[in-house]
Amino acid sequence: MATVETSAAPRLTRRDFESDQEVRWCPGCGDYAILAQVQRVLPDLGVPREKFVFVSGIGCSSRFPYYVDTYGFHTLHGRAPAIASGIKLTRPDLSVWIVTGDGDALSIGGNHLIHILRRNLDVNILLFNNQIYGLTKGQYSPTSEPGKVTKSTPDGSIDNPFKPLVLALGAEATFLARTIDVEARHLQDVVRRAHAHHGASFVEVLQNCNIFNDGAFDSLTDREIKADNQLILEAGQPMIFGRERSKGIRMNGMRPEVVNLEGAPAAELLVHDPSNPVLAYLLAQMGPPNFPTPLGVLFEVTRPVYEDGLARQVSAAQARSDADLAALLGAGESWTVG
Amino acid sequence: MATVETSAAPRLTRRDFESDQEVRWCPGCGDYAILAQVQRVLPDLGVPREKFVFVSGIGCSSRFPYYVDTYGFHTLHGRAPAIASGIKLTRPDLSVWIVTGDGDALSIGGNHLIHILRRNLDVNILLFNNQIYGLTKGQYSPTSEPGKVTKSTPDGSIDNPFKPLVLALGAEATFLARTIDVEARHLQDVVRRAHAHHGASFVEVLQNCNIFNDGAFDSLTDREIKADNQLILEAGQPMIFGRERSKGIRMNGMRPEVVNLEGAPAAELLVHDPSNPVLAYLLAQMGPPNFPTPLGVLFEVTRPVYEDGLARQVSAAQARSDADLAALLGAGESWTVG
Amino acid sequence: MSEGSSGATSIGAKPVETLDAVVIRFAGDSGDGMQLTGSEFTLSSVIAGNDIGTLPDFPAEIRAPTGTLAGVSGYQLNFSSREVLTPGDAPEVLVAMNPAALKANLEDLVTGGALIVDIEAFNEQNLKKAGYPANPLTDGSLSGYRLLPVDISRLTTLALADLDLSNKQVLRCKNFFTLGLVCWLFDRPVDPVLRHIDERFAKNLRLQDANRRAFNAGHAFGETSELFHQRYRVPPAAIAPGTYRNITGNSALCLGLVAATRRAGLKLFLGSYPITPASDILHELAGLKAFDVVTFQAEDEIAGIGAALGASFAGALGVSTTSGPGIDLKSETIGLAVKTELPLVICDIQRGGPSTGLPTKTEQSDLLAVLYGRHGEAPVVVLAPSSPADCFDMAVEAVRLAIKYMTPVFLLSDGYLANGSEPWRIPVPQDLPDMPARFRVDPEGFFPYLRDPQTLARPWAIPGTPGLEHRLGGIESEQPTGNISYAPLNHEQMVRTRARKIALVAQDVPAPVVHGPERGECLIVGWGSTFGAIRAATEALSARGRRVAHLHLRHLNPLPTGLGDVLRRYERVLVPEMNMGQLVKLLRAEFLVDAVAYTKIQGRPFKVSEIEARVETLLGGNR
Amino acid sequence: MSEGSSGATSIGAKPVETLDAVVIRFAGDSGDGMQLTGSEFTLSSVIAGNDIGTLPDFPAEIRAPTGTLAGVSGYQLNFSSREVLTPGDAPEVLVAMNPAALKANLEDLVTGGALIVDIEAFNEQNLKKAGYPANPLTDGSLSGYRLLPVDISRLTTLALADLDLSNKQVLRCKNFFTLGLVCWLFDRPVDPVLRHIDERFAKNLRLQDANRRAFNAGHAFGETSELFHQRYRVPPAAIAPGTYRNITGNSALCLGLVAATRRAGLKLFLGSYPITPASDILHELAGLKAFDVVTFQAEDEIAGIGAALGASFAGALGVSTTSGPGIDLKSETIGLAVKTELPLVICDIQRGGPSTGLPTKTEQSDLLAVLYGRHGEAPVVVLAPSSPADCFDMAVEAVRLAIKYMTPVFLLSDGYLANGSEPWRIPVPQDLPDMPARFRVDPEGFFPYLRDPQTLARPWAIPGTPGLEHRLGGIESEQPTGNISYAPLNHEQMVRTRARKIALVAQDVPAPVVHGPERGECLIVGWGSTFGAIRAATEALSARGRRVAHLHLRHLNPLPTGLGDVLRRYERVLVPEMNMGQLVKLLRAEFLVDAVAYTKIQGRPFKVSEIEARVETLLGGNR
Ligand SMILES: Cc1ncc(C[n+]2csc(CCOP(=O)(O)OP(=O)(O)O)c2C)c(N)n1
Ligand SMILES: Cc1ncc(C[n+]2csc(CCOP(=O)(O)OP(=O)(O)O)c2C)c(N)n1
Ligand code: SF4
Ligand code: SF4
Ligand SMILES: [Mg+2]
Ligand SMILES: [Mg+2]
Repeated sequence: MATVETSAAPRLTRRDFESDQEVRWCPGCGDYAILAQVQRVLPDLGVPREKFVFVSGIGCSSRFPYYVDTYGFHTLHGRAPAIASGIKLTRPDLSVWIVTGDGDALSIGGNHLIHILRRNLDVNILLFNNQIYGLTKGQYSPTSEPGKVTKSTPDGSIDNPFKPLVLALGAEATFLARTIDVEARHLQDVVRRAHAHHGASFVEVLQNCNIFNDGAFDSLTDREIKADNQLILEAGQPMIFGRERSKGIRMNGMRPEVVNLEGAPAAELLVHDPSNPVLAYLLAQMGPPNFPTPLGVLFEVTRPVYEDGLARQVSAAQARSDADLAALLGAGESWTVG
Repeated sequence: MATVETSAAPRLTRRDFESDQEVRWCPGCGDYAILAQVQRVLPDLGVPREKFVFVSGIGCSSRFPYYVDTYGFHTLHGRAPAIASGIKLTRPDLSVWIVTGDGDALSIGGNHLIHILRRNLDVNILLFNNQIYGLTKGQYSPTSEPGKVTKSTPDGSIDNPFKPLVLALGAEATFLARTIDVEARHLQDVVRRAHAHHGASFVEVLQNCNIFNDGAFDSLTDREIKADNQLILEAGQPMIFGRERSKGIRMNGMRPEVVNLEGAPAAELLVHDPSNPVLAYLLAQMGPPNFPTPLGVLFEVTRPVYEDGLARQVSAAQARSDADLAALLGAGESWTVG
Repeated sequence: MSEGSSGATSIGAKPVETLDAVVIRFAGDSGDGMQLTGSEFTLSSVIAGNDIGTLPDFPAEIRAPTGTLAGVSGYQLNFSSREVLTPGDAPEVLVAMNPAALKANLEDLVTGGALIVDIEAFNEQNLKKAGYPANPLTDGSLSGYRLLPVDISRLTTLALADLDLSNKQVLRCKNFFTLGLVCWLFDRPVDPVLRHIDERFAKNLRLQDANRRAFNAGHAFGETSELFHQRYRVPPAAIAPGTYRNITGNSALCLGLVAATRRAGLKLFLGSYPITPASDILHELAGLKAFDVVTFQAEDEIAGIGAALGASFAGALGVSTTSGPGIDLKSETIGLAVKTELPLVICDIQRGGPSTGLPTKTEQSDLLAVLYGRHGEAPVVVLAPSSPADCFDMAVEAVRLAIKYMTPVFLLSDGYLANGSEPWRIPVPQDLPDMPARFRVDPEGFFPYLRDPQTLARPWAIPGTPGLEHRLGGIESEQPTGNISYAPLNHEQMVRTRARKIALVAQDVPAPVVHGPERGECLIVGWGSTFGAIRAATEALSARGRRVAHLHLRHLNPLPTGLGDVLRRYERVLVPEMNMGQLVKLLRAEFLVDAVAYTKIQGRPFKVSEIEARVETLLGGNR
Repeated sequence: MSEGSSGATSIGAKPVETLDAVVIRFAGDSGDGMQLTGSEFTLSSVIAGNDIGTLPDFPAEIRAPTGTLAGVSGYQLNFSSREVLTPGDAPEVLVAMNPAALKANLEDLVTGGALIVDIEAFNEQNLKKAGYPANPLTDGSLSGYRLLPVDISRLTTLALADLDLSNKQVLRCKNFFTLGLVCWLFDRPVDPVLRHIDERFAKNLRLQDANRRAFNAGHAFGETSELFHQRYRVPPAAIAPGTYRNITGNSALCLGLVAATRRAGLKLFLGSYPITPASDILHELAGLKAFDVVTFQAEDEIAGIGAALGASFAGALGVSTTSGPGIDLKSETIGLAVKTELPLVICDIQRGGPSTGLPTKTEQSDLLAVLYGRHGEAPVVVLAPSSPADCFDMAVEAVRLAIKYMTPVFLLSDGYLANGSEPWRIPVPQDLPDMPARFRVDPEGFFPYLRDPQTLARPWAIPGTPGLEHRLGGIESEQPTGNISYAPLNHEQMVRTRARKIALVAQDVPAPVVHGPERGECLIVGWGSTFGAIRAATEALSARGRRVAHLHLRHLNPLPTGLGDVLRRYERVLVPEMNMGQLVKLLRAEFLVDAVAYTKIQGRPFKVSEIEARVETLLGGNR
């Protein structure tokens, strides 16, 4: 979402975005880190505090708005995109943020999510993906890995999971990014870039639920091994990763493969181009066990924004008509008695 | 969906699948042709008539089950995949078909659609895409082209549409195909192959609504020009099209382009490989104005089928337990009085 | 053409008989243009000064196969020199353009009624499609009616013979031939119709010419044909002075919403999903962007109302329109609106249920659903317009109450009101209620749930207002801070306060006014679209000496103060409803009055005669 | 420990006093293991032969910050030598593991009650978190209670000193120390508890040893400490012979569903979506695949019930479980089930509303929503169990009626029943009702809506049956062919038939049985989880000479035949409900009886004393 207004007011600080509500996530929950980074970024965006609106569904993640001292709406399970759409279409001047979980956004809320993406409203969607239902105490979610044993799947789940970024791309999203709760800088950067995008920004934040799904992202956060599992994307840069930056990604026909840089010329490597949808699909699909997990902005393109189109139609209509209520009421065939 | 049972009964004919209900679509509606082709294919599938179940939502297209003399369930707007899931999980022996429209499947029913696809139940989904709401008399749908003027969009629509096959791929579909109402043979062939696929088969049938969106697919059906606009896919074959079969598709970096065969060696052309997801994305995305519209099977891969996994878990549970009801009722700590 | 105070005079060549009122029905294949014929004739009736009531009846299929029963489309008009309350129980004139139209409508025609048919349409193929073993025009089966067989198709074709039109195009002009004939029959001015033809076909002069000719041919045919011996005239009604237009319930509802939000100074945001018979509201509002109206065709009903609620949160008046199953889907969000105490107007254009039911037919079976169809204690205001034009007033009232009390308000219309029409005295905007919306701006002493002592409404504090940053949500809130609270006594207080707030709306509800004697044998209590039939029946019964009164409720929650006292003043209370008895349950529970249900659930409105008969049975020898 | 028929005898070193009944509450931080302590002590009580009633109380947060009020978790147990009907109004013994637990629970403790606290937990940090300005253990503010401060943390640490455990691990054994102490105090056999510890920690012998030691230390502490002068004993109750287990409402409901479908010979298909407090049903059934149970965690509530309906169409018994907002979302599909007349069981574990409301608290506010919460006329059967164990019987009944009448059946439990537990006499499968499901197989004379004359049920004809191919759907159907029909009179017939079918279920509903005098001053009518409190109050009032009777409804739609006559035999009718008065509305509307509502809507059950007091007020000088 692009900046909607710059403020001449005194510079805001992180503290300005801390509400007076006691934060009630489990100690150790990844949500704390995300909250802290978002609170750090908000003051820098040049938006007056009262112009932010945080909208969420239901879930641990969806408690987020209570802790940010802006306008907020903790709505219904899965319905945040729908409610946020009404807010944004009524008030395009507001900076609208949707905070949601993997269950909230992808299970019950899947339809609203894909529709807000295809319509490309200028909102920022932060999906906290902990691959579990936290608030309802540990059932598997649409992003849980197959075979997952949870309260509702004592024999292991038999669902094939969604890949959130693949689904979002399928829904015609114009901005796709992924980051992790514990990577403070990276998270801040991604949030800033999501805000800067004019159109719907979809950000998957990998988040540890230390109570019901602890360690789900250890391979991406453990200092020892994370470099081998993270593929940090930078526009225009070849895709290189690994502790010694010794591995890269290249195409073999229409399929990607991991190569050892020693054996392959750097020129063969894929170069990140966030404007290429085919590449975006390839990256959104990519992940363990055979590939690293891409982090950063996978995709960003410009496409007409819904509320801009609406504004144009409203202006045109207003130019055509003087909106005379009496005339409207009396329109059509009429007759006079007496 | 694969054949679930072969029948020793007398060979069925098309007439066996015609119900006694008067068909009530508008004269000239593309739905008639689809019905006729499906009724032609059903007798050949080796499934006893009583084992077919057609499930639909609400819309003109969703009236389909009434006209097919098998079991049928005309359910609720958008909910056919959910109801079909219960049928298939209860009775994997049945051949379950979902008939739906672009509004039914992609607007109100989007969530159920993406979830049945990711779970990969062995069902066949036929989406009649007429790019309009027929039954409610002509509002734009999630597949209508931008700018479309309809009853509900007098100033033209400002939504960016879904591409049904792109969305389905985003939802992890294992079989994707596209065909057209008027191409009888092609339609039959696609329906047969959808049936043969073990897992969820997603078929987009381009369908003319001659009342509210007449001619939406003229470029693909008009004899004069259709060859220039259809890209007929065949596994293992290079992608060639055009009236003189003079044009082809090749990659330019990670982007496809149309080339004139005279200027480009055939070896450079993309060869269709239905097992390649990146290629599937590229094809699902492809279309006018710069590209032809791919027809046929875009993608087909094997992935565990939900109800197979369920059956395995049930067998394992039954092997572990003798399902003694008295023992279940008395399980846990108990004590005896008197 | 009953109760005619006849007296033949002569205009033109044939004599003219004067009648009090006529009920006419035009019926034909969906493609025959009967809706157009009907509405044109309606317009010529109001221009002639009659009071009117109309009832269109569409087939459920978009285009059922031509000639079939499923494809029959009808339009009924009651025009009168007295006050008209309904479209009429039964037509006295039936125009049937083909056998299917005859078959589907004949049973409604009064005995001895006039029956105009298109002879050519009664061919073998059409007779078969309609399921007639023999031709009813010739087999004597229509002897109970005044049969007027006209070669409509042939005459139309003849009239247009020299025009360069396809056969199909020619036959599409049949309806104007018919209109011409009927206009002649009822002695109508031809100019307004010709003017409309000119406007309608302004872009296609050939069709303009063709339809003009067809109309004139029909008119001339009446004058010259042996078949018609006389004409009829219905004199003007005594109608209150003013400028009128004919309006459907759906249109009136749209205009009411727009007028109210203009008065309130609010943006109108409609979040909706198409569904019959509510879709036309979406269509009409979509064309009013200049009036600060935004329409959003959402992915489903849940998103539609969700967006509307979001809009209300952001400072617009959120509205959602729907029907049938759409109501079920909106209930969760309405619960959130109740909890967060945001204004919201939900319009339910009721249709036949349950489930998909009878989508194009009318019913009143959602009353209990809108009152109670949400988990938990989630009270809302419920209003019901009683006629197409009243949809305007009640829409204004819905917006006014939603803003004043910060609450969701349900507007319960139905298929009959939505598509039916009546003359509407065009209001002057300045005469509408004064209802400016007030947003909180002062941060001093602000709490999200600090209530207005008069209305118990909480402040409307919208995003963008510095210093009022706050969070709303569906979890129970502490009074007045709005913080999440699971405290038992706070919950009890909040639940009771929300209930009291809705009960307080009664201070804005007019005292119940009965039509008829202050006390008596029977009070007929109705709500919604049954108004006309009940009122007409009440008058008929009173005319026969019954001490019967009519009370029509436009506010269903809260009910008007003093209602119980009114009910208790009558020996019997009868509640006619197009459902299985829903309002009657409320009245019995609330007032312990032995009110009796009279239910009809056939997808069509009560007839006046049915209500009269029911009251007579109820009162029995009570005379 | 009131009404104790005391008489101290001596076992071991300290004297033992005999009591009739004790209400004890364990309260601590969520991490303190109070639910385990409570349920272990419950088990030892039933083994000792007491009758019991329990009430757990969880915090809404998963893991609220330790030491805060939000994180307090409680478990109340009423154990008695008489019949127990409720978990007790107010604890006579409170175990408070930290200041927050004390603060959150003290107001409930009876004056003079015993208060066991962990001294170490009352440190500065915890006091601050709980919002205590001074230490209540020392500031004299607890003088109204029998304060028993124990160094629980220190003593546990000492007992485990030589084990190789982290500090955190050691402190997690505090609850077993407490349990040991309480077991000593109430003279409980230690062996069963030790056995449980062994089982529970079988995989971690170090923790097994630690918890054993902590338990024994607590027990020994009671025996040796100066603080405790005597022990108490509650003698065994006179309980009907049989084998019992302690069961929660949710578990009983699961077993009822499984037992019923086994009896019927049907697959049980649960389509559900997690939601508190219904989720545990999904969890428990997910483990019963061997019993032909399939559970499907759907993408949402709509898909959950949709899949269940599909399963019923395909020949299984479809069940859907939910709570709160989930109810709203299921309404459209229930309408389709009503229209297609397929069996379906919907379990609503009611919680505090509206909207997200109080997700972990109990309420009875969905009765009108399940009765009326669908557009159109869509009647269903509604049942409500009256105690945790009764959830078994009513689940069986729900399945039986759903199959017999081919109808959706609602089962209305609530959070209190769901998590509360009571001893349950384990039934023998053969004693369960005989209820084989019958599928139609004969094509001869088959019509989808041909009805059984006794029940009006239509045939269950499932896919795969040759010759019965047919289509069902939500549009109105012709009787009996099932073809789409928009005919007015057919619709009326179908609507009335569906209503009559549900009314006919009354033939399966037992006649209303009152507990108490056949006629009298007051009849208290209840439904659902208020059973225990109302029954206990009735007995107390009767004991005081009031001519008061209790009638508890387990069938809410249809109501039992003859109910009106019963109601009219009492001077007053009082209807206590945990809502704003829902059943009372039905009774008043149906029977025109001036029944009076007594409503409490605090997310927690009625106290016996509250109902007693309300009746006394109602009857006033009426004595
Ligand atoms: C309509 C509805 N259905 C179900 C629930 C129960 N519920 C609350 S949160 C949740 C899932 C939360 O999962 P996720 O979105 O992943 O959030 P997390 O708690 O993991 O952050 C569910 C099922 C609800 N509140 N409302
Ligand atoms: C819950 C609900 N909402 C809305 C409707 C109204 N409705 C019926 S069909 C339809 C759209 C049909 O469009 P599509 O699925 O494209 O089918 P088509 O008629 O074009 O074949 C709508 C909005 C409904 N029946 N139920
Ligand atoms: S349950 Fe998991 S996601 Fe929820 S607050 Fe606790 S750690 Fe975080
Ligand atoms: S409205 Fe369109 S889709 Fe529907 S039946 Fe008619 S032509 Fe077909
Ligand atoms: Mg989650
Ligand atoms: Mg369509």
